[in-house]
Amino acid sequence: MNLLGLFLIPFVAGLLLFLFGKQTKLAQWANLLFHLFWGVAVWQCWSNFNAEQMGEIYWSWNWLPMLNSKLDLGLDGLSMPLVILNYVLSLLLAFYCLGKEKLSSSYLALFSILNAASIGSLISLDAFAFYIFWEFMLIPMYFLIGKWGSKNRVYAALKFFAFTMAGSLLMLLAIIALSKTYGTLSWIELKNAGIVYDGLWGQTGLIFLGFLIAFSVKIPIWPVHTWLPDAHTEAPTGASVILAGVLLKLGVYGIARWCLVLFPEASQDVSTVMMTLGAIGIVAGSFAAWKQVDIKRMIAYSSVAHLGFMVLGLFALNVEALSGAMFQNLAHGLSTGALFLIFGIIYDRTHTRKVADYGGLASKNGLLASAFVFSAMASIGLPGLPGFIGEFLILSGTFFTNKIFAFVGLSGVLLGAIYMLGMLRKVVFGPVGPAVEAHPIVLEWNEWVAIVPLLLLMLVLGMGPQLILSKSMFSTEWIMGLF
Amino acid sequence: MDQLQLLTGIGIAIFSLGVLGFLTRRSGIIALMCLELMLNGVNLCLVSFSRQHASADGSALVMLIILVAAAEAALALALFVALFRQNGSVELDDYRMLKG
Amino acid sequence: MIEPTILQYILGTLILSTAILTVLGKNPVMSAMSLMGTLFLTGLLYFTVGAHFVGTVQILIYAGAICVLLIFIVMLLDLKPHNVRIPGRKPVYLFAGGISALFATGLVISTLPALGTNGMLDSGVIAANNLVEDAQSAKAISLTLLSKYMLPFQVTALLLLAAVMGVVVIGQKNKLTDSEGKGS
Amino acid sequence: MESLYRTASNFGDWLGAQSLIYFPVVSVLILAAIILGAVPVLVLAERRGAAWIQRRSGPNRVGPFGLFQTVADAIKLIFKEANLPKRAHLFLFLLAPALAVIPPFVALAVIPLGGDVLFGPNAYPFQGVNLSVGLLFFLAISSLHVYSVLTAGWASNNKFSLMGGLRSSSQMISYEIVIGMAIVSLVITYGTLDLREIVYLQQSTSGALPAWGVFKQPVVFVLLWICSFAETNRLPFDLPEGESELVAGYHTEYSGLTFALFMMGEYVAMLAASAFLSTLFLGGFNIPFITEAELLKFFLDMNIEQTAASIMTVACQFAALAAKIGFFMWVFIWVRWSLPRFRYDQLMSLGWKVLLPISVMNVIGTMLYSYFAAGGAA
Amino acid sequence: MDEVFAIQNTSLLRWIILLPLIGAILNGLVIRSKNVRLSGLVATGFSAAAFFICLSLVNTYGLFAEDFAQVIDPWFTWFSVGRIHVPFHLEYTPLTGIMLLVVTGIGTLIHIFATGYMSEEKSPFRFFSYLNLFLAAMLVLVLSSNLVGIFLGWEGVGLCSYLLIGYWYESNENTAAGMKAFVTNRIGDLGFFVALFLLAAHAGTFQIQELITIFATGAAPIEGGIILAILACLFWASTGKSAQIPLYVWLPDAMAGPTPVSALIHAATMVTSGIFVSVRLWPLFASQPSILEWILWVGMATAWLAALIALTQRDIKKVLAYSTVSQLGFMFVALGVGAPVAAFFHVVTHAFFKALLFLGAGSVIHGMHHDQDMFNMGGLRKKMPQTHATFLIGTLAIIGFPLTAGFFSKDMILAKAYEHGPLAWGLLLLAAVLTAFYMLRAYTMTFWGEARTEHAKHAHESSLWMTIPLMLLAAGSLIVGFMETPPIIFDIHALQTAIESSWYGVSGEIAGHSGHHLSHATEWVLVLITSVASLGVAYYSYKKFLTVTSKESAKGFAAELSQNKFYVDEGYQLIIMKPLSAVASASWRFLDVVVINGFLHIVRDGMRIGGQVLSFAHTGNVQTYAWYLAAAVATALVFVNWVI
Repeated sequence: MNLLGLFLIPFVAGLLLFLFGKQTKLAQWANLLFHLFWGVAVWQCWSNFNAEQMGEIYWSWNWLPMLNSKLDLGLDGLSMPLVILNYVLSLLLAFYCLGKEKLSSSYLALFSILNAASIGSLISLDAFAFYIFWEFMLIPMYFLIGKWGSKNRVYAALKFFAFTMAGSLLMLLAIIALSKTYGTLSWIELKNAGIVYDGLWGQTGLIFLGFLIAFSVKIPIWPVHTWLPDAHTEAPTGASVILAGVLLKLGVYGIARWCLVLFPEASQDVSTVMMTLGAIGIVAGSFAAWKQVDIKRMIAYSSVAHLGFMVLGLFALNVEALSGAMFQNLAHGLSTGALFLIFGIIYDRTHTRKVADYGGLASKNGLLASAFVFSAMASIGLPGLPGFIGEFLILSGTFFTNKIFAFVGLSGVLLGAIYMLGMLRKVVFGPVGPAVEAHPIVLEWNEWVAIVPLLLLMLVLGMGPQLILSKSMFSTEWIMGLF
Repeated sequence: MDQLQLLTGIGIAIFSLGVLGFLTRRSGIIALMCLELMLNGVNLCLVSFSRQHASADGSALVMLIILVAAAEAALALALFVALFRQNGSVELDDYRMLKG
Repeated sequence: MIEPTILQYILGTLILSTAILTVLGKNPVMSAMSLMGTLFLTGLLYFTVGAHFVGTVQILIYAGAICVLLIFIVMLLDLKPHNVRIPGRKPVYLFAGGISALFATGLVISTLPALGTNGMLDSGVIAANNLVEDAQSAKAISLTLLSKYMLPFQVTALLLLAAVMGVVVIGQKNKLTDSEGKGS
Repeated sequence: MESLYRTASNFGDWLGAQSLIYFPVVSVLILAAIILGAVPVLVLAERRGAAWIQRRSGPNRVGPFGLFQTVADAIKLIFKEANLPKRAHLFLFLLAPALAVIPPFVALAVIPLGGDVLFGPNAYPFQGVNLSVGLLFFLAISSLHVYSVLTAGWASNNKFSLMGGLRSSSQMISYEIVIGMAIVSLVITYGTLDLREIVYLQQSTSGALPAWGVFKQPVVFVLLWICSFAETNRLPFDLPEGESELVAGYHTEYSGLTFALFMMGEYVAMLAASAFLSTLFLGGFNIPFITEAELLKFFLDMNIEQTAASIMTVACQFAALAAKIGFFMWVFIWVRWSLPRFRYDQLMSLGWKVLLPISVMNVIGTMLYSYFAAGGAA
Repeated sequence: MDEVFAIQNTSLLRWIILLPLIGAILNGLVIRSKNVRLSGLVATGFSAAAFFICLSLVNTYGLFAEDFAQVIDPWFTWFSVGRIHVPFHLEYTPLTGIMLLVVTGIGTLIHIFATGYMSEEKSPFRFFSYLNLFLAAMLVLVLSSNLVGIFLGWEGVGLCSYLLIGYWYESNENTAAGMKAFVTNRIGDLGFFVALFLLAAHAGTFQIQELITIFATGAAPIEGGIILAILACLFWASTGKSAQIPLYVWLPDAMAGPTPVSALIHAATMVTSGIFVSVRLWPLFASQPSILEWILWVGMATAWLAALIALTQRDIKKVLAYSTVSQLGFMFVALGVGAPVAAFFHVVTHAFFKALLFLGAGSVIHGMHHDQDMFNMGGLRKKMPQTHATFLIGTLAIIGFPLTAGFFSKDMILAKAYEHGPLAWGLLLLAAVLTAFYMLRAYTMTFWGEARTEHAKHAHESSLWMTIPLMLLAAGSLIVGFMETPPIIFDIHALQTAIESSWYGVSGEIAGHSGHHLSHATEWVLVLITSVASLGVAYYSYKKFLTVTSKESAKGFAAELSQNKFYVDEGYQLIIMKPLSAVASASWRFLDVVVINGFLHIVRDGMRIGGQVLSFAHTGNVQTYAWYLAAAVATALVFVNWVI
C-alpha cells in the first residue's frame, strides 16, 4: 500500500504542470495522464485496503524530532471513502478541463497541489503533519478563487483565507499544547496517552476547543459559515466542486478523527451545543438557500444545510449517526459536486448566475436538464440516491439521542425539497429564459464524460451503500466504542 | 590586558563610532562609510575570537562579511549616483519615498 | 595571556583616530581617506595577530577596492563640505552618543571578560602561536570556507552576481558608474 | 655579522612585530640602497634608450656618456621650489607623493631576492619579509598605488588633474580585476601564495627548459605583463598623464621634490612590477639549469667557508634576478617609445572585453587541467 | 413465523420491477425516439411483460388460496448499520398479487391509451419513460417486504408524479402544480420518516411480517403508545399520498398533467397506496382502535368536502379529481369503521371505473382539442359513441348502479359503516348521493344537450388506441365487483380470504370489537335506500343539466364557496407559506447579511483604521528606522547585561 505516492504523485504533477507555461492544451492532457498514474496508486490502496483496522501506520518518517512530529501515513475506514471521492472528483474535473483555454497550466498545477494537500491531510496520522497539509490547502485554493474566480473574487478569496486561517491558528496552538504536554503528536500514541479530561475550560478542554473551532470553520458550522457562499459563488467551477466535494468534508473528517477520538468526554460535553448549531445550520441554511437569486449561492447555502446534517450526525454520538455522517460526506460530495459541475458547464456558456436569466433549460438540452434534476433529487435525499441513506442514518441516529433535533432536521428535509424544486422550476422548467435563449447549450464529449460517472456513482451508492458502509463500519464502531 | 581584549575593544569602539555616525550624519555616502566602519569593527572582533579559539571559523566569516560589504558598497554607491543624477542630492532627508 | 605589544597600541590609537575622523570629518573626501586609513590599519592589526591572509584580503578588497570606489564616487559627485549638512541639533548627538556609548559599554561588559582567559593561549606562547598561525593560514580558512561554510560561500557568490547585475542596471545611463559597478 | 642579524630580529620582537616584519635589516637596507641607486640609472637608461630608438644622441654632456645627467637633474629638482596651488587641500596634496612612493617599496619587500644566508645551523632568507601570502600581499599593496593618483588629482584642485585621477582610478581598478583572475590560475598551478616557495618550485629543470612559470602559464604571463603597464601608468596606458590631452594629468600642479617623488614612485613601481613578473614567471633569483644547492656546493668545493659561500651564492642569484628585472625594464622603455597611446574607451574595452574574458577562460582551463591532471580527484 | 408459513424463494419478483425500469431506461436514454408509436409500444411492451409475470405469479402461488405460502425474493441487503438493518427483499402475498394485477393491468391499458392520446407530442419518449419509471416505483412500493423499501417506492412515485404533472414544463402552472404535489407529499412523508425512526428506535426492524407477527399480537414488550404514534405518522403520510384533509390540495392541481397520467397515477394506483399500506399493516391498526376513529372522521370530512367542491367545478378533469378525493375519503372511512376488505375492494373497483372515467374524459378532451370546460361541450354522445357508452358505464359504476363494480364496493362500505353506527352511515350515504349528483352533472353536460361550441360541433371519435382500452376498462368495471359480494347477493368472499390470508395468520379483528353481522333484512333495506337515493338524485341532476348554457355559472354564496374550493389553497398560502417565506428571508437577510457579515466587516475596518493610525511611525527616512533598530538593540543589551 503505497501511501506516499498517494499525495506525492499529485504534488510532483503540480510542480511539473507549472512548467507547461502557455501550452494549455498539452498541460490539460498531461494532467489527465498524471491522474492516470495517481489512479494506479489510489487503486492499489483501494484494492489492498484493510477495513478491519484503525490508525494503523503504513509508512512513517521521523521528520521533525524536535517537534515530536513524525510523518505517519495510514488509511482506515474514516479516510478511505474521502480519498476515493477526492480522486474521482479530481479525475472528472480533469476531463472537464479539457479544451478550456482559460484553465491554464498554472490552474491545473494549483489544482494538483490542492489535491496533494487534501489527500495528505486525509492520510496523515500525525497532528503536525495533518496541520501542515491542512494549511497547505489554503494556498492553492486562495489563488484558484482569487485568480480564476468571477467578479467579486478577491473579497471572497480573502474572506475564505481569513476565516480558515483564524480557525486553524487555534488548531496550531492546540497542537503545540499537545506536543508540549504529551511529548508526542502521533494520533495513535496520543489516543493511548490517556489524555485526562479536566472540564471544558481545563487544558484538555481548550485543546479540544482549538481543534473543534478549526474544523467548525472548515465545515462550516452555522455562525461561521458566511465565507462559504462567497467562496462558492466566486470560485471557478472546478474549485467549487473540490471545495464542496473535499475541503468541507475534511472538517467533518477532522472532527471524527481528532476531536471524537482524542477527547470523547469533551465531545460529549459539547454535543448538545454542537447539535443545536447543526440544527440551526440546517434551518438557517435552507432558509437562506430558499431566498437566493444566485444559483451558485443557493447551492452553497444548500451545502451549509447539508453540513448541518453532518454535524448532527457527528455529535449524536452513535454508530448509525456517525456512519451516516461519513456516508453523507460522500453523498453530498457527489450530489453537490455534480450540481456545481453541471451549473458550471452551463455558466461557461451563459456567463450569468442569476436565476431570473434562466428557465426552460429542458427544452434546450433535455439530457443535461435531466442530469441537473437527477443531481438535485440526490441532493434533497430522494430514496434510492445516496443523500437519502445519509440523511436517514443521521436522523435516525439523532432520533435515538435527541428527538427534538431529529424533528428540526426533518424540517430541513422538507425545506430542501422546497428550495431545490423552486430552483429547478425556475431554471430547468418553465418558459425559456433570456440567457438560455441567447446561447446554444451543447456539451462537448469531455463534459459528458465528467458528468455521467457522477450520476452513475450516485445511483450505485444510493442502491448499494454497503460498498462504502462496509468499509467504514469498523472505524465508526471503533470510535463509538470509546463512548 | 590581553591582546585579544585590546583587539575586541578596538572593534567594539569602531562599531559604536559607526553607529554614532550612521545615526547622526545626514549625507548618504558618509552613512555608508559608517556602515563600513561597523562591519569592520565586527570583523575585528571576529578575527580576535577566531584567534582565541584557534579556529578558522571567525576568519571565514570575515571573508564572507567582506564580500557582502563589497557587494553592498557597490550597489549603494550606484544607487547614490543614480539618485544624485535624478535630483542632485544624496542627503538621506531628501528621500522619504518609503513613507507608509 | 599575551600582553598587547607597543605596535598594537600604536595601531589601535591610529585606527580609533582615523575612525573618529571618518565619523566627524566635515569633508567627505577626508572622511573617505580616513576610512581607508582605518581599514588599512586594521589590516595591519590583523597581521600583528598572525592573521596574514585576512589582513591581506582586508587591504586588497577594503582598502584596494571599496574605498577607491567610495572616494571615486565622492569625487565624481564632487561633494563639497558646504553641501554636506551636519545636524545642528544637539539632542540628536546626545542621544546618538548615549546609545553608541551604551553599545560600547554593553558589548565590552558582555564580551571582554570572556576573552583571553581561557586556556587556548595560556599553554605556551610558541605553541599557541604555531597553532594560531595554522588556524589563520589561507589553507585553513579556505578549507573551512569550502567545507563548513559551503552554502554561505555559494550564496555570497550569487549575491555578488546579483549585485553586479543590479549595479549594471542601475547605472546604465552613465558609462563610468557602469564600469565601476562591474569593477567592484 | 650574525650578531647583527640577532640584534635586528630582537629589535623586531621588542617592537612586537613577531610576524609582520621578521627583520633582516641588512637585506632591507641593501634593497633600499639598490632601489634608490637604480632609479637614476633607469631614468638615464630611459632617456638614452629613447634617443637611441629615435636615432639621436640623448644626454651625453654631463660626465662620460652623460652618466651624471640624472644626478644633476636630481640636485636641480631638490633645490627647486615646490609650489603649492591656491585652494588646494594641503594635507592630501602633500600626502599624494608619499603614497606614490611608499607602496612600491613595501611591495618590493616581499620579493625574494636570493637564497638563504647560512650561519652555522641558522639560515636567513635574503628577502625583505618572508610572508606566507606574499603573492596576495604584493597585489594588495600595489593596489594602494591608485590612492596617490586619486588624491593628487583631487587635492590639486585642477580639472585636468581631477580628470587624470578619475581616469587612472577606474583604469587601475579595471585592470586589477584582470590581474586577480590571472593570479587565480597561477595560484592553482603553483598551489601556494608564498613567493619564496614559488621561486623554489621553478628551480628545477623540466626537459630542455627550466621549470619556469612562463612555460606553465604563458597566457597569464602575457596578461600580467600587459596589466603591469596599466598598473604603472606607462605607455600605452598613460592616460592619467596624457600630456597632449590633460596637460600632465594628476601631477600637473606638482614641481620640485614632490614631482621627483612621483617620478621615483613610477620607476619604483616599474621595478616592483618587473621583479614580480620575473619572480612569478622567470624563476625569480634562480639561475637557469643550476640549483641553489649545486651552486653552494660549487663554492664550498673551492673550500670557502660556509657563510661566505652562501653569501656568494645569494649574490649570484641576485645578479640573475637583476638581469631578469633589467630585461623587463628595458621592455618597458622600449614599448614606451614604440607604441601610441590608447583612447580611453579602447583601454576600457580592451580591459573588460578582451583581457578579462581571456583570463576567466584561462582560469577555467587551468581548473579543468589540474582536476584531470590530479586524476579527477578533487 | 416460519413454522406456520413455508417460505418459498423466487427471483421472479425482481423482474416485475426491473422490466418497467429497463423500459424507462431504454425509452429515456437509449432510443429517445420522436415517434410516439415506437416509444409507446416499447413502454407498453415492458409493462405488459410485467403484467404477464404477475399473472404467472398469481396462478403459481394462488390468489384466493386459503392456506397461503409466503413468497420471498431475497434480493440484496440495502444497508445495514448498527441497529438499522434494511434488506431489500420483495414479498408476494395475495393482497400484493391483487394490487400487482391492478397496477400492471390498468397500467398497461393506460399505456396503450396514451400511445393514442399523446400522438401529437414532440418528445413522447420522455412521457413513456416516466410512465414506466412510475410503474417500477409503484411496483417497488407494492412488492417491498419492509417499510423502508415501501418508502423508496413511496417517494419514487412521488417523483414520477412530479415529473409527469410538470410534463408540459413550458407553462408555469404545470410546474407549480408539480412542485406543489411534491412538497405536499414531502410534508406527508415527514410522517413516514418519523414512523421509520420510531420503528428503528423501538422495534429494531422494518419487516412488515415481523411487525405484524410480533407487535400486532403483542408478542414483544412495546407499549401501545409507540405503535399508536407509528400508526398516526403513517396515517399522516397517507393523507399526503392519498389526498386526505389536510394535504389533499395537491391532487386537483395535479390534473395539470396529461390525462393518462391523471388516470393512472392520480386515480387508479398511486393515490390508493396509502390505503394499500394501511391494509397491509391492518393488524397493527386493528390493535389500536383509537387511531381508527381519527381515520374515520378524516375520511368522512374529506369525502364531504371534495364532493361539495365537485358540485360546481366547470373543468371535467377537476370534477373527476375531486370525486377521486371523495372516493378516497370513502376508502378511509371504510378503514376507519374497521373494514379493510371493503376499503381495498373499493380501491380495486375505483381503480377500474375511475381510470375508465378519466380515460373517457381524456378521449373527450382529445376530441375537443384540449378544451376541458364542460360548459363548452354538450351533445357529444352522437359524435363519439364509444366514448359515451364507456363513460356512461363508468358513471353508473361510480354512483353505484346496482350490479356494477361500484355498487358492490360502496354498498359494502355503507353496510360496514352502518355496523359501526348510523351517524357515519347517514353522512356517508349523503356523500354518495352527492357523488351521484355531480357525476350525472358532468355526464349530462358533456354528452347530452346541444353542442355549445365549435369544438363541440366538430368533435370526433378517438382512434382505436384509445377506445379499446376504454372498452376493456368498462368491461372491468362491470365485472370486478363480483369478487366480493354481500351475503344477500351471490355471497362471494374471495377478496376477504385473499386479504385475510396475507396477514401472516394474524386476525384482522379489531381489539374489543363485537363482530356482529347485519341481518339480511337490514342489508336489503340499506341496499334499497342507497340505490333509490342515488338514482333519484342522478335523474334529478340529469334533468337539471340537460339544458345548460355555456354562460351559466354558479350563483349564491354556497355555490361561490364551492366553486372556489372553499378557499383552502388561499388559506394555506396565507397561514403557512407566506409566514414561512417571510421568516426565511428574515433569517437570511438579518442573521447572515446583517449580523454575521456586519460583524466581520466591522472587524475588518477596525484593523484597517488601526493600520492607518499606526503608519505614522513610518517616516520613510532611513535614519528613523535606524534609530528604532538601535534603540531596540540597546534595550536588548541593557536587558542582557544589567537586568538578567
